[in-house]
Amino acid sequence: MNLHAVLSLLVFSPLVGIIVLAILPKSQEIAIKAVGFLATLPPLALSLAVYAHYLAGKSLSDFSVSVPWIQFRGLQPDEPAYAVNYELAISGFQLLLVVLTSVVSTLAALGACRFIKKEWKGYFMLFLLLVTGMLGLFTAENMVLFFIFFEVTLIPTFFLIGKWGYFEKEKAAFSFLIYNGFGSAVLLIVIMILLAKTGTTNIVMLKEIIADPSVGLSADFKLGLFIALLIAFGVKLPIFPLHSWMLRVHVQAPPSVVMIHSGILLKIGAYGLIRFGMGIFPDQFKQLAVLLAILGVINLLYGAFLAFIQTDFKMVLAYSSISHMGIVLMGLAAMNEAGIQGAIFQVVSHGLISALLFFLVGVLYERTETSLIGNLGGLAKGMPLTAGFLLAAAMASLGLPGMSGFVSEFMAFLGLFKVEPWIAAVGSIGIIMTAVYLLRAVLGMTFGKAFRDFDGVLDLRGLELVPVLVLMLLIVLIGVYPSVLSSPLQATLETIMLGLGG
Amino acid sequence: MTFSGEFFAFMALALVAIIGGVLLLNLNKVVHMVVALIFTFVSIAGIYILLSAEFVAAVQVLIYSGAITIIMLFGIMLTKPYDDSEAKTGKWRKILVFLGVVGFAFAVYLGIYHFDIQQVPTTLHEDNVLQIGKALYTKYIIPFEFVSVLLLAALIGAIILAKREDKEADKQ
Amino acid sequence: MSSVPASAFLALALILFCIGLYGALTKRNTVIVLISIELMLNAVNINLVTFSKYGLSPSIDGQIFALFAMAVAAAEAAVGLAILMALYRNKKTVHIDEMNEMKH
Amino acid sequence: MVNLTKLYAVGGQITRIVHEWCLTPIDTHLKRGFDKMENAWLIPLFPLLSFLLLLLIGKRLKEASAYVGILMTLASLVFSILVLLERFSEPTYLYRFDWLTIGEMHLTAGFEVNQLNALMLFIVSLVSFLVHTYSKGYMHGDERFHVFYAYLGLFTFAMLGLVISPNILQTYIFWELVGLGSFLLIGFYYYKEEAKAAAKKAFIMTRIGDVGLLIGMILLFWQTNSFEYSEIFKAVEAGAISNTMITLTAILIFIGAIGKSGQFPLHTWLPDAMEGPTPVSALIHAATMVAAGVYLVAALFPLFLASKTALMTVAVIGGFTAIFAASIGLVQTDIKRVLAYSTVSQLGYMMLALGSAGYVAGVFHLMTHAFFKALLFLAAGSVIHAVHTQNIEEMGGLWKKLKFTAPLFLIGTLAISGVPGLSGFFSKDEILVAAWEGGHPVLFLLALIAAFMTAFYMFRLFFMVFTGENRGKQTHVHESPSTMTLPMLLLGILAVVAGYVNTPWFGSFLGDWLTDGNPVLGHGHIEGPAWIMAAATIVSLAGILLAYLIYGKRSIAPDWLSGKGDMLHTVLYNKYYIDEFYQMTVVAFVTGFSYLLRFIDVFIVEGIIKGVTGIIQGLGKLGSKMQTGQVQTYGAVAFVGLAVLVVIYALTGGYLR
Repeated sequence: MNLHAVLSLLVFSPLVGIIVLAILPKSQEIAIKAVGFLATLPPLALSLAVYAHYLAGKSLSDFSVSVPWIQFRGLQPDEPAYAVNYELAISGFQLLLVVLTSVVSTLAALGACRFIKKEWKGYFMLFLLLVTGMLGLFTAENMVLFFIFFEVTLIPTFFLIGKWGYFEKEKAAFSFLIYNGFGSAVLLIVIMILLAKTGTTNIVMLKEIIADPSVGLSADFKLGLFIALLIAFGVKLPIFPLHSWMLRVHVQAPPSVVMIHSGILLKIGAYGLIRFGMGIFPDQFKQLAVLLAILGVINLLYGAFLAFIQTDFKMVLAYSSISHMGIVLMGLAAMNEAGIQGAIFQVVSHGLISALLFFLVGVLYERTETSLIGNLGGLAKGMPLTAGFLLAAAMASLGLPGMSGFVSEFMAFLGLFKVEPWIAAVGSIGIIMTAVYLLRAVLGMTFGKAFRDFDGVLDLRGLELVPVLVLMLLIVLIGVYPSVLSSPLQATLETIMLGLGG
Repeated sequence: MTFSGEFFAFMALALVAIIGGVLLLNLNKVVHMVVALIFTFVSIAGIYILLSAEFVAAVQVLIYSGAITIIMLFGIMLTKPYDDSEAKTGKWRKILVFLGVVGFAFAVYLGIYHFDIQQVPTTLHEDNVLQIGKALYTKYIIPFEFVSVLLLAALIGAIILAKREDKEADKQ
Repeated sequence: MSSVPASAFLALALILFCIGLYGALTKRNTVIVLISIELMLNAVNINLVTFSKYGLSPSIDGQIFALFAMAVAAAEAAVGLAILMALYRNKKTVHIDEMNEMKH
Repeated sequence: MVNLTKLYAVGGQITRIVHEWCLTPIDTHLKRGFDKMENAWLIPLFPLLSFLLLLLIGKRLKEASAYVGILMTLASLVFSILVLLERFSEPTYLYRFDWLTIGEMHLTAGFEVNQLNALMLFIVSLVSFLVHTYSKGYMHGDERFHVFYAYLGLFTFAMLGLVISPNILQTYIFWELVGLGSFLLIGFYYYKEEAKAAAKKAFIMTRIGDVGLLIGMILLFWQTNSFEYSEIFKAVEAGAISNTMITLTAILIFIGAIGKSGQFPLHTWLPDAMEGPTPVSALIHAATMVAAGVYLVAALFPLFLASKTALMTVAVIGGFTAIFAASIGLVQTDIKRVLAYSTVSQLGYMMLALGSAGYVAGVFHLMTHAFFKALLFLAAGSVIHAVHTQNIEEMGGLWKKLKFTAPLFLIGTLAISGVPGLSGFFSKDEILVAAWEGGHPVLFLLALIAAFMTAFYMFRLFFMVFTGENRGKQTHVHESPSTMTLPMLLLGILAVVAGYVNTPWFGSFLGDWLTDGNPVLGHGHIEGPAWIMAAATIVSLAGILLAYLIYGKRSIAPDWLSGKGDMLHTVLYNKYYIDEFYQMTVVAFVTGFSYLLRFIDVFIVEGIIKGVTGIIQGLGKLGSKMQTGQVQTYGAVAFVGLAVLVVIYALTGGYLR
């Protein structure tokens, strides 16, 4: 088997599902759902196969593929040729994200079978396109390709939110598109400048060229590029004050889309910051590390305090996402192994946890038609399983040891305490606040007296248990045995640390 | 520089052409404008002859001075009554467009001014029609056929567009 | 050898083109606008024919192009006028500033 | 790759051990007497297994779930006893493996069986087993019976895991899990608003302490590059850490202990935690989890010893808490709350002991307290089970009706009051000696007063519940089933005899053993002046006497000093208004700050965005006005634009040249 084709296959296999769906008539509900779900399985199987390949001790570089794609010469004869190749590759870090993406996508597809009530055909076609985009951008090895896949994720998400969301879906979809469009425009500018100045967009080559002092890019220029990148990915992460779009999306989008959105799409910001920000501009990253740490703490506390007074559980989770992404920033700003590893762990862990939480919220909303904390209460009686998993997920989210949230939070703080103990100490208030707001919200819904009679509502059952159990198991697995994540990361970490010069 | 007859002919033709153009802009009556333009078209035919393009010159006279001008006159007649008053709000636009035109002319003139290509003796004037005919029916046969299709399409299109709709006709 | 330089022809074409352009952009009567466009086309034809004689490699092609341009111009004039007729019938005006159907 | 092989290795080892153990004939096991401390890691796994089993099939087992839980904790108990016996003769056993790799750093996990850990294993598994047994009777008829047992299993797992952790990180992990177990069990009656609030409060308040622990732990890590206790002690001994840093980290870690052990000012959650079922109060909020704070300080004792300030802090907080909580306990009317405040007070005692460098005294009291306080809670549970109220003003005269519970309760009361001959007497004496010898006369005095108060309020409780006439409306008062009384009996015996392992009279076996090989921890027994013991005895007897006079014989009116409605009584009854104080300061501040942030979010952040969108919309409207629909205008605009570009191009020769 030709290993070089594996990644392309992995990325584009969901497209097969789109083609099949295109042929199916609109009325075949079950067939459409089945195809939509099954089409997410090939990437899952392939990504697990890649992981197995890694576990077998073989090099991940076996999968790299590079095919000439676009080439053109400059105006002057002595100018170098500009080449944009079709380059896919995978490293340990990317592998984790790809596995995360394929797992969450499959589960979200399963969730969609339950949560989406109309026009399944269009939904699943867009959904599969989105999956392709996400897989592609995590494996793209050059920035142009990355950008293309980035845009591919943008458009389907826009329609998925705008068409299948709740009451204010249009507004949410437009804020999503405008903010992210702005971010991607900035990103495009950076990519174009880099291409014009260096003649390549290959990430590895860019890293070398930028680091090479003889190329003659001034420090200020690089700093400017880095800040632009920070803004581009800061929108996605999101960094305060670029976050308001994300709140609307989390509240208005259908649960299965929010699973993907909160679970993976937000992670693109972190991925970009690590891969491009830290990878290509290590010195500039260092320069702004303190600022990033402060931003991280602001995110953490801002999200936590605001989550504390929300009345809608979805809003609590949305602000909680902001808060948790603050930890990613803090970990990155620490610029040591512990911090970066913590940030990456947080990326994966929050992906799983928020997917789980939003799935549960989806179930809750479907049964009770509300997600207002004040309108719920005492759910543990009528829906013990849902309530139990909700509590467990909240525990994971607030960083209970034995679950993935703790390991990541712990490492991020461990890293930041080494370099910026005071900032980290302020940030640690966030740990308390996280517990406060999550317990307030979750206990408000599951414990106490029921606001109204929920006797008739059904608990989790049948296929609904699959995503919940799978996610829960993964969360616990990472929490108990974090080496499943940390060992693929070591090579990536080493490269990053080498770039950072320490 | 020698003042040959050709030069004088050019100067005269150019002068007539430009005067025709200026009159087009400045006359008040639409019919007069069109008539002024006939002068321009005819002088351009003369210019073509100076450029050893006798056949083009002939076609120019036939199509422009003849056909198009007549069509335009018919158009004017068919769209009566009309008032020739100029729009009151167009003053600023006129100035702007004028400045733009002047700027554009200036820029292009720079190009023309630097235009310097060695003249090469040509044989265009010998058997001009024959040459055109050969080229049209060999090298340019496909564009030529396309043009015929285009003209046909234009013909039909013009008829359909200009035809009175039946309902309207019934009413009147 | 001609005693009239190529740039003289080009300059003439430029002047006519500018006149046509100015007319096309400022005149209120649609018929005049159409005629101005014809004038611009003519200016271009002059250029084509000039280059056919004074270009880097003189050939008959320029003249052929001019002929094609004329054919297209004729078609354009016919269709344009037909459209004008149809418009006039509907709106009872030939003034271009009253034709703002595109504003929506 | 390394890690995968390691994973295989660890997994393989586990399977090998389990496999071998299973295959070995029973008699060989008996012969060997399970003499391997290496297998101590199995001890926490039994309750975990119980938790998982009950989670999966508990619903089907219904009340049979109890047997799973009891069996599993029994297994833990047996193993713990074996390990404890083993530890008497063998040196400390330590096993570690890499848990998480961060670049060059390898964080390990594993287990360690040293004296303290072995003792804690025994205490925890014993109390846990007894509570499991007891709960079978107490929780009988509850529809979430199996859930209760599952939670108990989870808690026991975490607690046992906590006490065999070889490093502070692992301790922290189980520390939090213990908190989870406590949280779940406090909130067991989830439909009660009070239980919900109490569970939330318990989790959050201990979490505040945990953050201190986390920070202290991380700071220590960056000083020593290790979470291992042994490494930390080595660094402390070698003087590799600056004094300030030692003090800072020790105090931060102590904050963790404050949270978990309900010390002032983070004590308010513990009395509220009594909303949970009573067996839970006995297990978690008396005997085991709340003692974890003491355990933590004890486990990190060398670190604390290295800093006078830190020790002093521990002692002061402990001493203050002891008397503070005791004073509140004087006037409470809820049977469980009285016990809860007594617990807080006793934990303060332990802290005071540790803070006065009395390592043995602290751990000793931890042990004896675990027994008699568990006994008291179980007995209280038995009373509640019988009369269905927790208000002692509605009880009375139960001595005759609860023939079995009452004497056991009396034993517990005597033990906690420090009546000579019972376990509490010896350990309390040890603490007083430690405080005196540690050079804290003021704290010593406080402790003495607290001892008096303890004796007083405990006997107040006893007399109000068991003597006099029945003030309640209960008609059908019955003794509890044997599943409940037997554990109490066992604890009662222990409450009496446990003290004799470390007495000034019969030798300080426990102390010698605990400090064996660790001279830094101090000696097994600190010789104190003989009058201290006498003073302690007098004080406790005085307390009992006063209580008897007021509540037993009723020769002194209960309000002789400060009756209901008096300021002193009101203040004490309302627990010094600490909750209200927090409500008004911390909670109000957090809420206010949140609303301030929301203001920022809604008006400033959104406002800026609205401003930007407004500008863009304005531009758009302007643009749409320019759209006149006249082709000629469009052409003119386009042409003028083109002309400008062309002119610029002509004049400058173009950009980039």
